[in-house]
Amino acid sequence: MSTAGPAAAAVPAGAANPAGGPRAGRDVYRDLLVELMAADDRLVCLDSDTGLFSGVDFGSAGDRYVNLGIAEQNLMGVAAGLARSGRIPMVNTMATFASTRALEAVKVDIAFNDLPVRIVATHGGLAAGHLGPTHHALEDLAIMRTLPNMTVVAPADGDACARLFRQSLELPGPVYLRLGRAATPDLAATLATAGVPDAPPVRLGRVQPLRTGGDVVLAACGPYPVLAALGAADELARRGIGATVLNVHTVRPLDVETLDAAVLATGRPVVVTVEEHWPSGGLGSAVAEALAERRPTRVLRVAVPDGFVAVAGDQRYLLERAGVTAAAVVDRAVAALR
Amino acid sequence: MSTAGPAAAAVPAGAANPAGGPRAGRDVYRDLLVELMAADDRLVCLDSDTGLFSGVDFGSAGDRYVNLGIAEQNLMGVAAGLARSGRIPMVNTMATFASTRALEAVKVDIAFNDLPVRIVATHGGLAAGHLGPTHHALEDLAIMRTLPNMTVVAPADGDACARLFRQSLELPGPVYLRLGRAATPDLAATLATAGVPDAPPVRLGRVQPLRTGGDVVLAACGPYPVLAALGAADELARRGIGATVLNVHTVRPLDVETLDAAVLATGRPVVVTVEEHWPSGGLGSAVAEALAERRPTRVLRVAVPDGFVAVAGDQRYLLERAGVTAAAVVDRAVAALR
Amino acid sequence: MPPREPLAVAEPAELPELPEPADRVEPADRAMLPEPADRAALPESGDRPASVEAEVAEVAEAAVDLAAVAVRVRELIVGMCASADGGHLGGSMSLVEILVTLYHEVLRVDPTRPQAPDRDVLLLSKGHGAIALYAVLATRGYFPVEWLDGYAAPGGPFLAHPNRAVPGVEMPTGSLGHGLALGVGHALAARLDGSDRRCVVVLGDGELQEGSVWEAAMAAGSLGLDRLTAVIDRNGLQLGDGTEDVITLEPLADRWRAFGWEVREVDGHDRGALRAALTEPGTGRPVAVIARTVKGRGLPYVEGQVRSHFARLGETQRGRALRAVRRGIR
Amino acid sequence: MPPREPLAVAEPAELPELPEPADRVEPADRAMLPEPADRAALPESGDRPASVEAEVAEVAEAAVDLAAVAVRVRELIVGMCASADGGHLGGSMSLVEILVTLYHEVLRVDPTRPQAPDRDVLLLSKGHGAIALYAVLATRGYFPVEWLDGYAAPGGPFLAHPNRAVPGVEMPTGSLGHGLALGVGHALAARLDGSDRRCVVVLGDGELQEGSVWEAAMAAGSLGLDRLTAVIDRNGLQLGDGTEDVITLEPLADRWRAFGWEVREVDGHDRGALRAALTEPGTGRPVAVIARTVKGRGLPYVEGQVRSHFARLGETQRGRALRAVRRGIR
Ligand SMILES: Cc1ncc(C[n+]2csc(CCOP(=O)(O)OP(=O)(O)O)c2C)c(N)n1
Ligand SMILES: Cc1ncc(C[n+]2csc(CCOP(=O)(O)OP(=O)(O)O)c2C)c(N)n1
Ligand SMILES: [Mg+2]
Ligand SMILES: [Mg+2]
Repeated sequence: MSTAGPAAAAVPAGAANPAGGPRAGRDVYRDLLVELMAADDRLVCLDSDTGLFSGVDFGSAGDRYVNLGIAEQNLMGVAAGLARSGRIPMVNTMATFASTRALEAVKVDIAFNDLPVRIVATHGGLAAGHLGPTHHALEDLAIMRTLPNMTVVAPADGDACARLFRQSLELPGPVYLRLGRAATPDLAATLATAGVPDAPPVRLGRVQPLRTGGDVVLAACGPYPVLAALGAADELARRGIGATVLNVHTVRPLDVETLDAAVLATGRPVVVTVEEHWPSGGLGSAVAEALAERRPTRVLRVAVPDGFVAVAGDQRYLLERAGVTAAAVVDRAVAALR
Repeated sequence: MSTAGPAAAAVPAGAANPAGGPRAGRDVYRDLLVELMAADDRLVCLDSDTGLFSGVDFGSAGDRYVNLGIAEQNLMGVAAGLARSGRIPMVNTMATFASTRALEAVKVDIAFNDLPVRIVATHGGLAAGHLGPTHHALEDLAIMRTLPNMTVVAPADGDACARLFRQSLELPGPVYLRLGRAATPDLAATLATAGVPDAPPVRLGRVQPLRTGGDVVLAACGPYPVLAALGAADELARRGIGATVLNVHTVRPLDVETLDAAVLATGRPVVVTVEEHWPSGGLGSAVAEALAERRPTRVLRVAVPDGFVAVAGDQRYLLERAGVTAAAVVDRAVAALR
Repeated sequence: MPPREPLAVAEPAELPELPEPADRVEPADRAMLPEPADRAALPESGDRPASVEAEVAEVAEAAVDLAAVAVRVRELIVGMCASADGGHLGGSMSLVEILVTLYHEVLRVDPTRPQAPDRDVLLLSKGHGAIALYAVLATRGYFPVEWLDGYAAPGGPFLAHPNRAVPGVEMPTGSLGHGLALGVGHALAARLDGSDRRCVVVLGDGELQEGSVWEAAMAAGSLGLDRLTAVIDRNGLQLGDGTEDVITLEPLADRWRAFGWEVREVDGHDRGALRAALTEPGTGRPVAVIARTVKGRGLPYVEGQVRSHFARLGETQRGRALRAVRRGIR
Repeated sequence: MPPREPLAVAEPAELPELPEPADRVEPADRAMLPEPADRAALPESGDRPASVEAEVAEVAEAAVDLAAVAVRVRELIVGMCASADGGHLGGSMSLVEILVTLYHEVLRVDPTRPQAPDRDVLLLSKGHGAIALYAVLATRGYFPVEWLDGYAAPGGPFLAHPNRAVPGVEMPTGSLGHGLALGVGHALAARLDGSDRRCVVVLGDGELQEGSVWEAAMAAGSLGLDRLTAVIDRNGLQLGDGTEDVITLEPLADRWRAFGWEVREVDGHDRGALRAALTEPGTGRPVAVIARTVKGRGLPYVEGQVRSHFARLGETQRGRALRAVRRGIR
């Protein structure tokens, strides 16, 4: 018997947690995957003892779930072999293990061959909290966006996880999907609370504008950075500064057109980027690269400071401590506009 | 008997090949290392079956040369354990194996512990030529400069290899030294031929200005990119455009002050970067990040196009084909100044 | 292994300062933290035997006290698993006798001089057993047991994986499969130094699925690093299932032997057997001690169960767990 | 392994186009390239037996011809090592009988349909043996032998490591230690498809120092992937030294057995022994064929010598090498 059907019916993917709060992106993804695997037998779920699928019943798709154990390099190589044989493998591991431990296999076996492997990477950024620096992934966006053929996606809430994962299945090449660990606030609810009109739906490869303002562009990716940008926009509005907030969930390929148009629309070449990542090479870097190519622009980065975060605390605590906050975004925007 | 002394005497490190041409950076490094190991018993040379030390006699330092075989992850871990025990290990492997195969060990074991391991990485960029994409390293600068505590160095000729390696030994933390494969032209000789006055000596951590001009800054790292920038400066001069050429051999930490001052000195916020690397995350990205932080600047990148270079050919051929050339630098500079 | 000199005195005998947690938050239920079961059995800081060897001898005689130390360590583990973030319960419980035996009876270490140059080095390659390591380091006198109340406290040094800011922790681990290579480095360094110091690396069994372990195993075997010991916590379970149900590890002893190691198999909860396996001289090869353990050991209702891997214990669960571990293991 | 169906016809029988080298440079000494030693022995393109099985039978009968193919392959290897960039001579020479046996007698492949869904897949994990693979693919009819004149020609597809632009090359390799994991993926896919197709992965012995090999070996053993075969080119040398002088691999058969494989040891230059080891049915486990070979085989003056690893042959050296390989082995 497959629990996929009933479970999916009880809790539609991307919907709110029946218990009230939002659902973690990785849980949303898991339920959706179980549903999709039942319908599409190209899909294969490769696990690396993550525990994410404990107790999951794949029903008739059971032979397409394989736990390959604690061996992330092998995981990527096996995925490439399967993909080369016509399958669409989902590989499940943590973000830093995908980006560092198994990187050469990702580069050579998957990216070079341009194979449709979906690397579903949990514990992005500081989501691992007090698991510490060995489990933080503050380098993954820089690394993954350097690789040719790779699509790099960092959804900002559970709903976006479901939508972007579903959309990514259409792509012929590899995808890196950066998820978190615990549930994070629902973006639509946050926007509603802030009285901001509905944002356009999330579309893979396109920047999602969340609100529009005339003075500065705030570009963010991932749950808390996007919330920080939204919070900053509120505060800036109170100070009479209009901020455009862009959810840059697809870090590669970067939607330069929308980004550039948004900057042009403000009339001031100032962007503040926000990310849960080290300052080098990530979203801020991608934005700086792309805009500097077109016209002189100031890009100020709000990121995790350049060092290992070797103190205990959960994701929100560590982000606060690292200064990835609405207040920091406000400061940087104000400084830049001064 | 140790051949280190005599060899070092016969061919002073960094000097020209007695046969006439310049010497490959990795050979210069090897000879210097053998010399230094005899004098400093903290130094340990860890090999991974590179063949670089075949036939080398370490003399009394022989027990401090260990070939750990074809196992790059173990190589990095062993180096960290040795460094933690008071040694200064040199690890020898290829650039892409250091940056991708062994990346997690570099991150967790070496960078997180801030240990004085020197990662000497040959075959940087396209130096591996027809060995193909599995041996090219077009991602290493992006990756290594993302890691906290890491110093990232890409010398532009054999002489600079010797100087920068020697200087790097003073650092308390880890160093990534990106070398090539075959010999590349001697920079001093190139400058002399071009009638450019002597450049200031290479200093780790400081941008090395090679020539000064009033219109545009060309910032490059690595042998052929620096030569391309110098060639472009010649051609631009012929067209009446003055170019400052900066050898940014230390990619991390980036010497933003010198860079920024050079840009300010031209009075025009235009920089063209040149590198043997994919366009995302490398030198151009570092420069764009740093300058965009200070003031609006245009940064145009000349880099290897975003794709795997799966055709045969030697380094120069592949670079030419990839468009990492003086002509491309000229085009970009002219376009930017138009 | 030949008889060894006691640890040379080379460093000032002062406890390193623990970095002050920036904005330490007290665990909500701190008042409820377990009282030491038998504090008298623990070595009092400031009241240490002059030499480590002497202390080892003294402790060995007082075998009954080490049983109490093991109980105390389990209590502390339970306490940390009752923190807001929970803890890696099962794989810490299976480690208790291994780490107690190592730190109290085998390793040449001096808690007052954690950086002494000729100390033996322990690396917890299965870094998620950190709370067992922290507890044993505390009972061994590296820092006050009370510090563990701050486990996982925001801003504090007590991460879920070994953090070098904690006195006695040698190198950070947590991503599985790193420790043995580090150990090879330590053992090579000792050889170059002409030192008889040892390096002991403690690994999980699931962890052995990482290829990096076998790279290091093969190097150690080939180099004949006889001062290197690997202890494998063979509890038969990994995060989500039994090891043999995921990627089988058997015949495990054969694997290590084929990679150039001497293998000793013991009951990993029998301190006497562990002590013998960990001290008996070797024969020029590195030694792998396969310690047969029970995941969750000490909590009969989760022993050998995969759900013991990680737990966030509520009040009731903590009380129950404390009662169970105080009852002792058979 | 049960008897198998011939390769199903599912794709148009046309040769894939080779991407035109952008600005192909002729090797300076093209005129000097060796003439085919015995062209008649090679299967003529367009004149193929209707079924692969039939062809296999036919070729097997003509065993003497395969000896000639092996000579021809060695000539081609020598030719490529005389290119401007040289080539991986020693480890290509040691592979010759292995690859000739696989492609001409064992694998269910059809050079006219290199993407046929139920074909057997060969992965050259020791990618630096690419010139041996190219030569064998050419003699097997995947593309004209003359194409190899363009080995390493700037802009061309013939890299020093297997390049998928070359017909018959399944996946790129070259960084050691990747092939077996790819093979596990192929074998898993075949199992999911209910296909009896095989995957054969050819590894170097030095390559076995990579931990990634053992991750994959352990997975294959545990999953019981009996359609997966590993062939180990046990030439005893790696790039700079003997394997046992760097990081020892022995007892090698025990290692594979302990990781869940059936092991068969053969003389890797004896095609009959190789054919038997590569076709004999297995017993539910993956099969590792340890092929004892000689690095540089066919060139007596470098056989078993580490300097054979890579060579750039000048005119004289090429002539000498061609004479040696034409003399045949033994
Ligand atoms: C490289 C890596 N992959 C995955 C994990 C996640 N993880 C933490 S513990 C664990 C299970 C470990 O099993 P085992 O080694 O048997 O430890 P024990 O049973 O003693 O808890 C896993 C998969 C990790 N920490 N590191
Ligand atoms: C990951 C990796 N490390 C290092 C190399 C460089 N390298 C190429 S061939 C070789 C030696 C391989 O030895 P072996 O596997 O025994 O091959 P053979 O003797 O058949 O040539 C080395 C170290 C590589 N290609 N990949
Ligand atoms: Mg276990
Ligand atoms: Mg070999």
